[in-house]
Amino acid sequence: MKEFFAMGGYALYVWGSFAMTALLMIVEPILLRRRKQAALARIRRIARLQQQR
Amino acid sequence: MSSRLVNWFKFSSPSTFYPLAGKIGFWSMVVTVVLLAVGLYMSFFVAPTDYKQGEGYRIIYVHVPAAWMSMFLYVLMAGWAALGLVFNTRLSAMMASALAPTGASMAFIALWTGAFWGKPMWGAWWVWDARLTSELILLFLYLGFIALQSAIDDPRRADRACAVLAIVGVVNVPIIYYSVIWWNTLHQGATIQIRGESSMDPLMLTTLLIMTLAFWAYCIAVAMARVRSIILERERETTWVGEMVKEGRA
Amino acid sequence: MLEVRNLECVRGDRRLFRELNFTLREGELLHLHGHNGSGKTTLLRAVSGLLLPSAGEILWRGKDIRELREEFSAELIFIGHKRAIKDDLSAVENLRVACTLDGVRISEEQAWKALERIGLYGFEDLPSRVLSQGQKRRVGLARLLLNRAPLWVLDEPFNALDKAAVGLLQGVIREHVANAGVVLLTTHQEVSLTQGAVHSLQLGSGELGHV
Amino acid sequence: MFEIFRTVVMRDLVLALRRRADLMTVLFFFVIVVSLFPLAIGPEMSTLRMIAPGVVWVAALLASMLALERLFAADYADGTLEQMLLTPQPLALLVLGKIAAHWLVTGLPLVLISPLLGLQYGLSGETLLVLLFSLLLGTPALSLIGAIGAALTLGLRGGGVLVSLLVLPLTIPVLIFGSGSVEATASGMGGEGHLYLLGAILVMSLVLAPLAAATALRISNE
Repeated sequence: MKEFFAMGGYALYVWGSFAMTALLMIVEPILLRRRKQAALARIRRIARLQQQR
Repeated sequence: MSSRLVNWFKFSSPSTFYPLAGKIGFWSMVVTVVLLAVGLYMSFFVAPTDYKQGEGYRIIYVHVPAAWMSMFLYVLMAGWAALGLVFNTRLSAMMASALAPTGASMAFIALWTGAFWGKPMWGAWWVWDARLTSELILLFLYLGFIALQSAIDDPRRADRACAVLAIVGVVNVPIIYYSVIWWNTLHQGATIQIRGESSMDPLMLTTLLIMTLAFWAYCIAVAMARVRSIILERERETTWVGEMVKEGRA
Repeated sequence: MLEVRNLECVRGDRRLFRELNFTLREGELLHLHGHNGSGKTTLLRAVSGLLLPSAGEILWRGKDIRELREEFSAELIFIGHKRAIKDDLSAVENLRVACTLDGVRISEEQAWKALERIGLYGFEDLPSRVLSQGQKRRVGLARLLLNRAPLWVLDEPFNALDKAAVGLLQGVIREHVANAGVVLLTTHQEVSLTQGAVHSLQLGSGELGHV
Repeated sequence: MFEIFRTVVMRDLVLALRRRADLMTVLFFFVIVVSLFPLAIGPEMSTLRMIAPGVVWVAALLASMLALERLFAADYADGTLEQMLLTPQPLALLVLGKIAAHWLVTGLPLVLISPLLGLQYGLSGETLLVLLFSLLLGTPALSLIGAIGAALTLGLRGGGVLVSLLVLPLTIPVLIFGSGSVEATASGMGGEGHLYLLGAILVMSLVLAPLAAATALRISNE
């Protein structure tokens, strides 16, 4: 198992590349989810405002 | 672009497209997860070791798909932008601005993995190789698009201004690419061949294709999610959005 | 003959007006009313082709102005809020450049005569930056005397003008409408005509609905 | 048609010449930037001669980016640009006229002074000539491509920096072939190939850039 992670001596480079890709592919959806929640919150606030008027 | 598709998008309004984007987004995310799992497994366990570059070559399974996607997304973005400009449809313009950040992240991944690949192979983190340099310039074009998009407050003007920029950009991409290659061959003699795709082992090639399809599905999923957020932001005052949120269908 | 069919304009994400219809024939003037922010200027800019409406059509002599493009511009004069003159050029130079671009060939003394008629005698060849706001406005309006375009779209034309200039401009507008001109304007002043009909349109009376 | 073009060019030239001081700023910027490098890198003629084409070209690029601000901003502010949009003339022709005047005022001076700066870097004879000629072909292309960026960012806050961010990536081929031609001549390989390609880019920009800039102007003036 250990030599698998060694990647024939290129561990830093292979895992560095895959890690950055993984990082971006996780962070982007999370940011999108947060952006959607913010949009929904704003819409609900508008709805509440319109009810009061 | 078959005329049916063009008409379809021309007439479909954000409200009819919103739920559809949700479905496409969901299923493409499922496809992404499946393909990524298979692709990663193949990248590490199935694809043979490269006789010259040893295990280090496996970086291509992320580098090449990201580079292809960054180029493809830019052309797609310019296509949507042109469509939005010609037909004056808001939805196409929203699609264009939904693709930009993902394209930029793909370009960044391509550059990052390119650098991580260059270090062991050529001994330097950054090599002025023609392809990497063009990728860097493509990232600049993406950043220019995003900067212009955020600099203009009025959404309509932002969409149409960015459309012009994207079209001018896509006309320039091939010119930039070939001028960089000309510049590169002039100063360095023959460029160092990163890899010859065609002469690759069929197993490597299939792994690469699976990873590319996984990246492709990922980009669709993310783009759909972002276009839904953009629709929510742009149409927040409309009645259909209000009802949808009230009924929890958003 | 200007025709507007169910026009809709959106500014930012506020819809200013919807389903707007009116027709203006030769020898008619449309006086646009509405409080600030009701979309008066937006309507004028849409009619003159500066702004793309989000829905509806604008027809000039039966054809959509977006198809006519340059032909429509040749028959239109738009006077907006800004003075549209260069401070470093003299009144005569400004007028000559404007007329040449409008495709109207005028001689030097025709320009001087127009400037004199609009009340700028003696100021014709001074750099415009030394002129007062009212005088700068008159340089912009001098084009109306020289250009034969039938359609005039004027956005608050009487702003910064003194009583004499207002009277003069009223006369010029009356004269234009009298010989089969079409005028669309917004102003807080009263507009009276000797010949032809004055229509008025109240904007912003409808619901100030959002998109 | 040509009379309209001439009117726009003459108008802008007269306007520019009445504010002579403004012209000098772009020229001085170019000269100062080029003169900075020897101070930073050291006076050895051999290194200076090697970096000369790149330095002069990058300085010319930055100077023309700097100058783009004045292309439409003044007319946009006082409403004359709006009137240009409403003239019965094709807008692309008027834009071409404005770009031509802008180049004559800001681009041409750079071209004329570049041999002088070349001497400062120890360039000689034919290389100086190619430097001048490459700038003669390159700076109009920079103005043309830059005009699109200027039109897109009209009236935006922070427009100056934004223009450069949008336009610089698009001007990279001009930079590559421009400085490349001088370098090739200096190293004896002959820069004709570069100059032909630079000319091709110029012709393409001459045809396409005014159209794109005109579209961008209509969008910015809504």
